[in-house]
Amino acid sequence: MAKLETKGIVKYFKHESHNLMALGGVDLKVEDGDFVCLVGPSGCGKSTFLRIIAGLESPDEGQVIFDGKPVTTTGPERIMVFQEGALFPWLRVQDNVEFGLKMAGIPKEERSQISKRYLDMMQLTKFADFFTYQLSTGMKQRVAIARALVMDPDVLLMDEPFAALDAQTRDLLLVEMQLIWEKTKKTILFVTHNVAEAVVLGTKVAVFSNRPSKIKKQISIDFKRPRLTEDENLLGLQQEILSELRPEVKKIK
Amino acid sequence: MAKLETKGIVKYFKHESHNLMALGGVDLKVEDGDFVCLVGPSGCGKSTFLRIIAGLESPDEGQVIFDGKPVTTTGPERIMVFQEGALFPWLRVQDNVEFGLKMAGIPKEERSQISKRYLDMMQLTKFADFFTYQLSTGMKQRVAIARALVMDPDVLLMDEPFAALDAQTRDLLLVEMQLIWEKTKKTILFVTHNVAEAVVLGTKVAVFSNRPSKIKKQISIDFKRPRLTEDENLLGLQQEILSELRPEVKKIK
Amino acid sequence: MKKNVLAKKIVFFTILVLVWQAISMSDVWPNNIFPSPYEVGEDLVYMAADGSLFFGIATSIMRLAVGLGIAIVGGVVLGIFMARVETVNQTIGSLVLGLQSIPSIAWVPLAILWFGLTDGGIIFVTAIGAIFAVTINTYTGVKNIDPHYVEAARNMGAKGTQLTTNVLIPAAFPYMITGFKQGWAFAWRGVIGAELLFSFLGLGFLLNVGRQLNDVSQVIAIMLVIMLIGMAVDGFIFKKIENKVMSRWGLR
Amino acid sequence: MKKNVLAKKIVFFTILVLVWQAISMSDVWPNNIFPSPYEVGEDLVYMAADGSLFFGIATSIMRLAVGLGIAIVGGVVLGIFMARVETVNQTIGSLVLGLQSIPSIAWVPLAILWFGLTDGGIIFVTAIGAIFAVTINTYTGVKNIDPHYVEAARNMGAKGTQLTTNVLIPAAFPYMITGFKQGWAFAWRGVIGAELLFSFLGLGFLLNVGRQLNDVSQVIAIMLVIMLIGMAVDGFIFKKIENKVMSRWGLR
Amino acid sequence: DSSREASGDTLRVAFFPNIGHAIPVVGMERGTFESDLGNSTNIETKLFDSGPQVIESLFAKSIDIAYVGPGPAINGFLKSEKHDVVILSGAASGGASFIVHPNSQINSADDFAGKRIAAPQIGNTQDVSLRNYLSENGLKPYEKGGSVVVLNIPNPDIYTLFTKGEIAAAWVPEPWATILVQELDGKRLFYEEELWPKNKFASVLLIGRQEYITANPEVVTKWLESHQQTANWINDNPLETRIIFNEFMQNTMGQTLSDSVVDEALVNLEITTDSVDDSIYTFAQRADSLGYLGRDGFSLDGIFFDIASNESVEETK
Ligand SMILES: Nc1ncnc2c1ncn2[C@@H]1O[C@H](COP(=O)(O)OP(=O)(O)OP(=O)(O)O)[C@@H](O)[C@H]1O
Ligand SMILES: Nc1ncnc2c1ncn2[C@@H]1O[C@H](COP(=O)(O)OP(=O)(O)OP(=O)(O)O)[C@@H](O)[C@H]1O
Ligand SMILES: [Mg+2]
Ligand SMILES: [Mg+2]
Repeated sequence: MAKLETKGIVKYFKHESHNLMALGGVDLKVEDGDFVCLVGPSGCGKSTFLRIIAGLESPDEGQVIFDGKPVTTTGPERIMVFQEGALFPWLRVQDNVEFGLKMAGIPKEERSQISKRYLDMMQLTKFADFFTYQLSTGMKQRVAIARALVMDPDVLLMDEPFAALDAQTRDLLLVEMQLIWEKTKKTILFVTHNVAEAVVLGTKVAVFSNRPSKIKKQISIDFKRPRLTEDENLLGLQQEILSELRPEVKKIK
Repeated sequence: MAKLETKGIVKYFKHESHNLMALGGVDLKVEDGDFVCLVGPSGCGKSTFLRIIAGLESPDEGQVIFDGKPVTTTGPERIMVFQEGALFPWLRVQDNVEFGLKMAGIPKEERSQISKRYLDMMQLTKFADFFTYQLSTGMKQRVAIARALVMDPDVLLMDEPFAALDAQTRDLLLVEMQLIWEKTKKTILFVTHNVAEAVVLGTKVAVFSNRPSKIKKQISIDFKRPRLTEDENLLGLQQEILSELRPEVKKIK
Repeated sequence: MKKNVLAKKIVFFTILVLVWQAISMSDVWPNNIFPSPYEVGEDLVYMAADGSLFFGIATSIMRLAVGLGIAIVGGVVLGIFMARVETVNQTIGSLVLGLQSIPSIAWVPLAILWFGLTDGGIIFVTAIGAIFAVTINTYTGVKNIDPHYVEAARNMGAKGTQLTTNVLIPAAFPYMITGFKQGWAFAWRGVIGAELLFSFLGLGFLLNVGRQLNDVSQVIAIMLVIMLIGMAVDGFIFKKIENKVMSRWGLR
Repeated sequence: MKKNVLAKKIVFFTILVLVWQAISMSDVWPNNIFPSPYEVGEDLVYMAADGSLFFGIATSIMRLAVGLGIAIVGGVVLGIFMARVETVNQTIGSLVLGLQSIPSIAWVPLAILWFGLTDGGIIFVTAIGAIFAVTINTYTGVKNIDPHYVEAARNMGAKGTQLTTNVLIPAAFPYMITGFKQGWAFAWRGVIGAELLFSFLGLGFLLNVGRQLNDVSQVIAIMLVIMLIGMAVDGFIFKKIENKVMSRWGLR
Repeated sequence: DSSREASGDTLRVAFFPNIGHAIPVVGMERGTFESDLGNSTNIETKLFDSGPQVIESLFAKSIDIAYVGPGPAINGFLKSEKHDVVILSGAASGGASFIVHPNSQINSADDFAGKRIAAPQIGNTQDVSLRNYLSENGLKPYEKGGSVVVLNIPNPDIYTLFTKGEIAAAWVPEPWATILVQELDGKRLFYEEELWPKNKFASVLLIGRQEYITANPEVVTKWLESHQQTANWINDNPLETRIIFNEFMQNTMGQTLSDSVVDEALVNLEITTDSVDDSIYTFAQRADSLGYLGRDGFSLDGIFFDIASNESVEETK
């Protein structure tokens, strides 16, 4: 049984004059421990798809099935990491990381034990008392990931988490991300518009077609880790994915 | 006689505890029709130097000599193009371009004749009625240049005008800039931190040392135009300039 | 406005009036303390019919307009001076902050003293209640002008008055609008308060007459009128200007 | 404050007082309508000595604190409701905009009728003058919360009251501060105005006593006190909170 | 807390710090009321400066009995649905004058045209008298298309404007009339009582809430007795009255009036418990013809309350 499955997800958006069909029946199966990267032309509905899985939006047709049961609301087993991080500026780093635990009513001491572990993992221990405006963009992103991991979700949903980073910081986090995944064996869905990023991270890459979007192609990647963006072995895969993407991007214009 | 000459320009800035000597005696001779690119480590005082020439700031020591006479205030013969463009959002494109003419009391009809010419030159005629928020960054930069050219200055002072542009737009404007210079034969001082840009544009490149800054080296460039950033002939010059710059940048750290 | 929003509003206000009528008909409070909407409506019609209502509205609005006009002109000039001349800011500036926190109604005794029982006195109270809000916002606006605007303008030959009218004022305008809006809120409070105490024509005077004759329904009727005018000014004049300025400046 | 700024201020205010003294000594106006600063100072000393000044200040500030407290709590709750429940906004929202434009002084007759001559009545006038400014700013603040904050919080299991106290209120806080500040300005005006009309203890009452007895120097003395308190609240309380919040949010 | 409901052990009394209210001022200062009412009743006094506000407070049950002019008394009676507010006794009569500015060149009603003439707030005794006087002399106020500008402004502001010469004349009660004469060289054109039958009209009345009165007749009876006694004492001791009054002013307002003002004002007033009922009916008619009493006509039936029989006096004119 797949860990997570979507069946025929359809989503419309109302615009002034007409309804826009963003997702046109998306079917995806994700096995436990998969690291699935989703790529596709801009505006095809990748974020929407992730939000539907998280339960933040509801599909017009189709189902999200988690561990064999359909889900319709948010749940602690499916946690999202937003592109902008969406950290709370009124909380210190540690309180940001503990936010979900606090909501769950876990007592203060236990919370700080748990958060300590993840702050360590993310090399943020020194910055536990900082406010978010005192952090660099890369550090913010690490806090956002720690905040999600603390919830110990089965599935981590990541929406272009590295898009705002400079190349150096991104390369660093790409390596860290692989280590985290190997350590925690989480199931991860990772949206990116950067094909190089996708082939470095994913065990699978799913390519979205243009609107109304479906999954056009899935490619498995088996290379040894940690992979680096410079890896020449990955170039062929990148080319393959790009050649799938190109006609979709052109359709937009 | 040089068109523009600076003699021993010194500039201090007050900081909390001490005075910072930004410019440590800058001597520069610019002939009529020169296109001088100024490069140097960040914070060495390039902007300050340009502002002193424009008359927006006054030097603590030294003189700016224009056409043989020392100048101390702003004047219509030395017009500055700011990095951010500094267009007025409350005016339409055409009114922005005509601003200086209006300040000079030139009647409306004459103004619009003059501005028409430069809007044409900058391919902005269609956008004359737009407000600045409706323009792309590249278009804004073109408006800023048109606004300066309208004043028909002898010297054009440009402070990293292309820094905020994406690579494509920049390449386009680099070509246009060379055409404008050839057409108008203006004397131009052009600050940039991008060495490739400097060698494409300049008839001369002046390299600033670190603070307290002086001009460390001047290099003349004679290649045929229009030059492009891809030009392999220019690579050697770039290397030469970079090797002058590198020790200066290191001093900062 | 969409149809169903309008419907909701109509239903809401209808219910409100009905509840009001029901409460006044039940004997929780006697009528002299809590009049019914019917009585209030009657008073409105009566005052409209004999023209006193419209005369009152016109008088108050005229005073408001003059007072606010003075406050805007004065506030803008003062604010620009404060922002551009450091000494003015350090001296008059601290006085402005203090004067700003005197409720305009407190000026009434002095206004009567200095201006007598004239429109001038009421206008003075109105203007002084509003001017400092305009001043402070103009000051903030001018202080926050991107210095490149000013430098670019100076470089292109603008100076003195030219610089002020062509650059400083338009560049600070989004802030100034906020100041005008705050100023209007204070001015409207000021004009009603002053009329109430001066007792010299206008809506505040009508309110006072209602009060002097212990006629609660007239008091409430005038309050409704004050409220409607306030909503109209906020909704039509300021919302429009604000939207226009904001979109022009690319702020939304 | 740098020494020379302080010096400028001292010189400025000294000149101001001297000019005032000179005008009052010249015979432009008789002394009973234009008192000298000396007389005003004498009145202040006298009122301070017999304790009536401090009692007045304490009374006014107590009423202000209670009224503003009510306005803040009520305004925040109402504002959040308006922002989160569209129907509430479409109905009560338009009423709030209207009520906001009624000067608080207009509520005085109703306040006396409904609450009698009590602190309750004055507090009512104070609170109702301030509550809608708090409401409107809270509403704007909650409306402008980055939706990602709310989604992230919901995703991590926050809902209902938890969501409100842990996310909505802190996220909207920078706007709410503005609301509190505006609310304070209206509340301060409200409390003085109400006391002046109620004539029931407090600084507004002292102002009215001065007025009833044609004692202009007492009127001016009380105005100075009102101004100083206003400056203190603005400068110490709100400036501090604002700076802290702004820097925490990385807004400056 | 002053808003609590009426009860026999507290009596809440309202009056003005004004010479026309000499009975409550002197009675309280001398302790007459306290000793007459005994230990079982606690007296709370409240100072006001405007009649309508007294009525509002009566409506709100914040006070029980009050000294006010006939204007607010009639308004209170008529505006309350069940006639909650009734007249218990008189407290003063006379004591208003028409004062003209020294530079105004007014010698009679013939000179009023184009002048600004002030009276205190709308609907109060002097305002009604002034407007009535104008119409008897064939004059109309400015807002009704006439030539005389009538300004309704509080007494202290009248003083200010008189100082500045911005009003030509004012119809004001004591002590303001005397102050204008003594301090600002105003000219007393006539005393208001000259215009009334028998030279008498009620200027201050003792009124009360019917609910309180019927619930606590003994308290009110004792008050009325004490009220009468104090009136007699004042008439016997004008000099002490002035001293007591100024002490009271010093203690409550921090200022006193000059002795000569108080003395002259006391002479111009009559402190009496006679409520001069005729003048109240006349006054109501005048107020009604000015449109002050509502649009539905009026009746004063039951406005006078007789404490002996504990009911309103049915009296028709
Ligand atoms: N709340 C909404 N209301 C209306 N249209 C929406 C809404 N959210 C998304 N859309 C539309 O749905 C389409 C898909 O949006 P979505 O953000 O999911 O795309 P995406 O693949 O994540 O794009 P990008 O790569 O640019 O992030 C877009 O055309 C967008 O305009
Ligand atoms: N108004 C000022 N007050 C204080 N210091 C200033 C001021 N303007 C510039 N400086 C300082 O003077 C030095 C030179 O500044 P300037 O902006 O001229 O450098 P620059 O060469 O243009 O740098 P960049 O390449 O980063 O634009 C810097 O160290 C800067 O911090
Ligand atoms: Mg997206
Ligand atoms: Mg620079």
